[in-house]
Amino acid sequence: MYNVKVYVTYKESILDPQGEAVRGAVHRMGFDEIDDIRIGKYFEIKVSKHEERLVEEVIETVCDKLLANVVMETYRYEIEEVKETV
Amino acid sequence: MYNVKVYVTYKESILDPQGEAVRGAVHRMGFDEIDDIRIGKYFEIKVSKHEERLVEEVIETVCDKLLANVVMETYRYEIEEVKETV
Amino acid sequence: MKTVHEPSAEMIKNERIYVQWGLTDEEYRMISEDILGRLPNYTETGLFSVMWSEHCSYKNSKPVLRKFPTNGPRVLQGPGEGAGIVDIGDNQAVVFKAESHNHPSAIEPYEGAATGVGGIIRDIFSMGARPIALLDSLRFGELDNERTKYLLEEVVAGIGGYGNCIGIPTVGGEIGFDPVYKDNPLVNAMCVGLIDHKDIQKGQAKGVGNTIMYVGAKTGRDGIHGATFASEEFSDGEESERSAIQVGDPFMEKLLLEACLELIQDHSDILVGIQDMGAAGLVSSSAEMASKAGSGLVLNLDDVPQRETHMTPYEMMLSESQERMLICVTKGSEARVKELFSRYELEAVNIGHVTDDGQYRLYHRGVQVADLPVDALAEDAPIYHKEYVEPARIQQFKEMKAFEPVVENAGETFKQLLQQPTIASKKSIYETYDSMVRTNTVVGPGSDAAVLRIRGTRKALAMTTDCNARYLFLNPEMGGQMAVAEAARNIVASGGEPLAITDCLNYGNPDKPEVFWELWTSADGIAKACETLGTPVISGNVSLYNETNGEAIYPTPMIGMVGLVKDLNHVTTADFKKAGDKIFAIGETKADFNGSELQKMQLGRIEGELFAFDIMKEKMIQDKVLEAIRNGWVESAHDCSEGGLAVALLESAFSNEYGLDVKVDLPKEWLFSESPSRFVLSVKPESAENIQDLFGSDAAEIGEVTDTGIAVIQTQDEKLELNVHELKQIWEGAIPWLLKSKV
Amino acid sequence: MRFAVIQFPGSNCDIDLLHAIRDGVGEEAEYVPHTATSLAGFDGVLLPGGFSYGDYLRCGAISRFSNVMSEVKRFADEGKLVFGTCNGFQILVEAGLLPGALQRNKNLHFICKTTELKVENTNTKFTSEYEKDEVLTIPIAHGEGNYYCDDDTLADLKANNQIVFTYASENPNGSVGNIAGIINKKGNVLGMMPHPERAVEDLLGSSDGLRFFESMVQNFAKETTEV
Ligand SMILES: Nc1ncnc2c1ncn2[C@@H]1O[C@H](COP(=O)(O)OP(=O)(O)O)[C@@H](O)[C@H]1O
Ligand SMILES: [Mg+2]
Repeated sequence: MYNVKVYVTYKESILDPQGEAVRGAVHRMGFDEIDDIRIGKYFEIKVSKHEERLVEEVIETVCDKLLANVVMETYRYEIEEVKETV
Repeated sequence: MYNVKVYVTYKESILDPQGEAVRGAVHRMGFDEIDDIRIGKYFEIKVSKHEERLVEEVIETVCDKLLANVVMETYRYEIEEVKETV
Repeated sequence: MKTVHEPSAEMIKNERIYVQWGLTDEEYRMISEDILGRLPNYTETGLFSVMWSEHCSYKNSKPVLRKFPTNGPRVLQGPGEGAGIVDIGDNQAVVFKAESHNHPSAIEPYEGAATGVGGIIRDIFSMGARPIALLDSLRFGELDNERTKYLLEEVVAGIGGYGNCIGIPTVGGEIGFDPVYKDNPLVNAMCVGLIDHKDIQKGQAKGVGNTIMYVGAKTGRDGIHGATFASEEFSDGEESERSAIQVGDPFMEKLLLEACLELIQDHSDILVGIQDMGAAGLVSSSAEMASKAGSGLVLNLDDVPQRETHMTPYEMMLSESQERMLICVTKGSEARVKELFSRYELEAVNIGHVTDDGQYRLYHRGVQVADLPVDALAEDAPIYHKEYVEPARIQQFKEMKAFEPVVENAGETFKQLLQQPTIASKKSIYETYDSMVRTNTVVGPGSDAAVLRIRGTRKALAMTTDCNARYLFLNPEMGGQMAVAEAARNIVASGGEPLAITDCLNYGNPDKPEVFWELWTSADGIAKACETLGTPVISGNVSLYNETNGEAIYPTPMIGMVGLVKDLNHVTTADFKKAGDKIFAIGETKADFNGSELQKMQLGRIEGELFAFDIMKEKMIQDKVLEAIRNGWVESAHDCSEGGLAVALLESAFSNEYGLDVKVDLPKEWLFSESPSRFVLSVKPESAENIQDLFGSDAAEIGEVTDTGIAVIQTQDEKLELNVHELKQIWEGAIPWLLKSKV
Repeated sequence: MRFAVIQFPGSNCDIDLLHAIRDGVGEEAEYVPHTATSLAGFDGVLLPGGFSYGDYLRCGAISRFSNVMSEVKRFADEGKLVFGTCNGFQILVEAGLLPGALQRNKNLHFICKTTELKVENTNTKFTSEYEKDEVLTIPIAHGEGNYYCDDDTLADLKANNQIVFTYASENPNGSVGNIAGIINKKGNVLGMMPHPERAVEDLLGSSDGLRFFESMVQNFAKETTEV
């Protein structure tokens, strides 16, 4: 078993209207010290061991093809192996 | 300066239809070893030092009041101090 | 600080860098020798390359567009401004235009479609009009692969995402499927607005010393060279060239829309001109505003609001960041403008002023970075008269013998036909669009044309988009006529009188004489139909280079038409209203199968000579249908198109799940014939005689509406008895099923 | 009766509410901007549908911090009538004026269509003109109308008769208990996903929403004459 965490964020040059709107809101709440907010997606994925494939490959493919839209987003992930307690 | 990362996820008891849909899609891609996907939000926030307030307090308030809806979501955050290079 | 390395004027010339930007050697020579008398620098070369692209200059398509009739007694504004305007009486007018966003949508379907919608909305409110409705016309490949399904779902989500959020109802459109669109989907959006005559604006910058202000979103490096990009065809392996994807922010546009309308309606004393920043952003809008007014312009680029750091003049001028407008206001009124926009949480910034020397001058960090005659940018692009030649297929098609469908069991064929995605119900798609917001939608998606009432009057507007590109593939000229005729048929069936059209001319690479021939001859057809039907072309858009790996799409001139419903009592929908009403088939049914849905289904392709079409006859039939509706004789009206009489009859029965009992003196195959100029009407029994008298031999009373929920159709050789509910399930379920099914 | 129609940046059904009040029930209605710091002079407050702040982050999450929302709270505390439809409902929930939360529709799509609503409780100031269990034809148009609350809250809602509208036939968004609209315990704040203001003219398909606004007006009239 693996616990995988995937972080998908917009590329630097891409407009993030949502982040802009939230930044406006925290300023209206009075927190001017918040300079910048960028919003991304966060995935928690549970993966079982597969005889033939490496978990890295699977996650890489899934990120590239599905979880992130690579024309405008980038992704990174962390894979943690979990000891099965039977 | 601080770099803050906030993770907002649905509470365990809440159904995550979007996560379900993505899980269906990875299965259609042939990756049956992916057992579960939960989708959350991920924020990268830049905060300046403030004379009167602690960054922890600000982030706690912003999470609790704005970034997460505590009726259905939980949040956690990581705060990292960044050395100013002047 | 990062310094940006830009090639020198000499390097641009010697290494022919301009070629990568889409300028030819001859165009470059004209610029440096005839226009400037010196070599253009990096920024200047960039300005020319986008302004002289097909997308901005129409250099290849202008001779084609000249064929269109653009005038008429009601036309207040023809092509040449953000959108066209037609008078509808009472000092009101309707404003509309369509725009394509095919290439961006092929790359990033959600944002591509969303920003297409955002762009066309800006064209409407920049004229001073309140946008009241959106329509979308889409083409995709077959739904038999994941990529196409993804494209469809994301394009639809993008259109809904933008339109729903900004609060303009999406009330109609069309979607077709053919393999030629597989990697080159078509995403065309149309917006309709309503205006009081006094509010009509022009995109002009005049009056020496008047101020140029920039309002709306900040400028980033989005879609730089989007305009030239839209003018190039795709081939595999070119992905890396692309600049940042344009992301739409409908929330920002909603604020911009309201702020601009307030400026226009309440501050006409200070507003000189307004224009949206669309393709080729700041350069295109500013140069056009100055050129139209015969003025010059000075812009200070340091003042342009920027989202990213270290942007070069080239990048700022060419950026296609969304949700931005350029306005020209009288000198001294800047503070008023800033105050107005700040109430909408928007920035308004002075970025320059109007001069009288006809020069276009840009300054950056105190240095003059461009100094060009403004007309050279906006008007003096060369015009090309392309070669054209009839494609070989046309002759081959003429020599083929007419397609004869094989129909053993007409009921089965019918069920199959109802599942073809082009015919199947689009409900699962249009239900994701808010079609009712602003509570004026009398007839939403699902009937022929959409109808919106005009508050405070008894009038309404009918609107539709149409084009059967298969007919154009067989015969561009007649197909072009038929596209306009079909749009008009939809307007008439809804109780409207056709007013005018807009278009999106979607074609392949015009450098190929065969493709240019398609464009050239289909424009003849469109022009002819517009003249006959009295519907001038008041706006439009050209999208060329729709090819993938050398394969062109079908010639697809989307026609967007708006009609005037004189009285709300005339509003008519396609669905049967009452058991016992008599059903009439209007127009003549023949063995017209080449290019039909049935041919596509049975043969897997379309071919042969397109069947005959008579625009005069069409006009006569349409006039009579409208007359019958206005006389109050018609309970429902539906035009016959793809799938023929059979499909038209059942579509009329579906919404209330009525039955019908009809008898036609036709072979069963002909139920699916696509003969043009036909309608299905249902009328109260007491009006049947009136209908027969009005149409004479062009109308046949074929039966009546029943409440059995069974469609009984007796042909010469087979009697169909079909369960309407069951057929409706098939028809409505087809697209969701195709989208879900695994390949 | 004089209604305030609150305009948040990105509201887009504000005009529909204004017309429903002025043309539908013939009462007074005025727009009030989100920056307003007073609701003096109004007898009812209406929170419109739309996409306030683009619906960024979560629907209604940002709007609830606007100036006018403190006033709306005060207004509600005074026992005056507050109604939120669609995005307005989402704002009321985010602001804590109504319990629960709104999630994305179960099928993940925005849906605009006519639905059938059952009136569960006619004993409110918003629904007294309806018959109990009457089925109304009212449009919906939302992407996040999937009402959620935990079991305790649901039991509470039921016990206090706070569920005012449910979806009568098909549930379009997957809401708990088929909930379409709820009211607060005090009975003066109601939120619902469907749009009664889009159903006030037969020309546009239904006028079943008229009696919703008429109920508010009649109950207000009764109270003011009683006083
Ligand atoms: N196919 C066409 N038919 C008629 N008019 C057209 C057509 N294509 C473009 N036009 C007109 O030419 C003008 C410039 O079009 P376009 O560049 O698309 O506008 P914009 O600069 O607003 O994007 C517009 O007034 C448009 O209506
Ligand atoms: Mg434009």
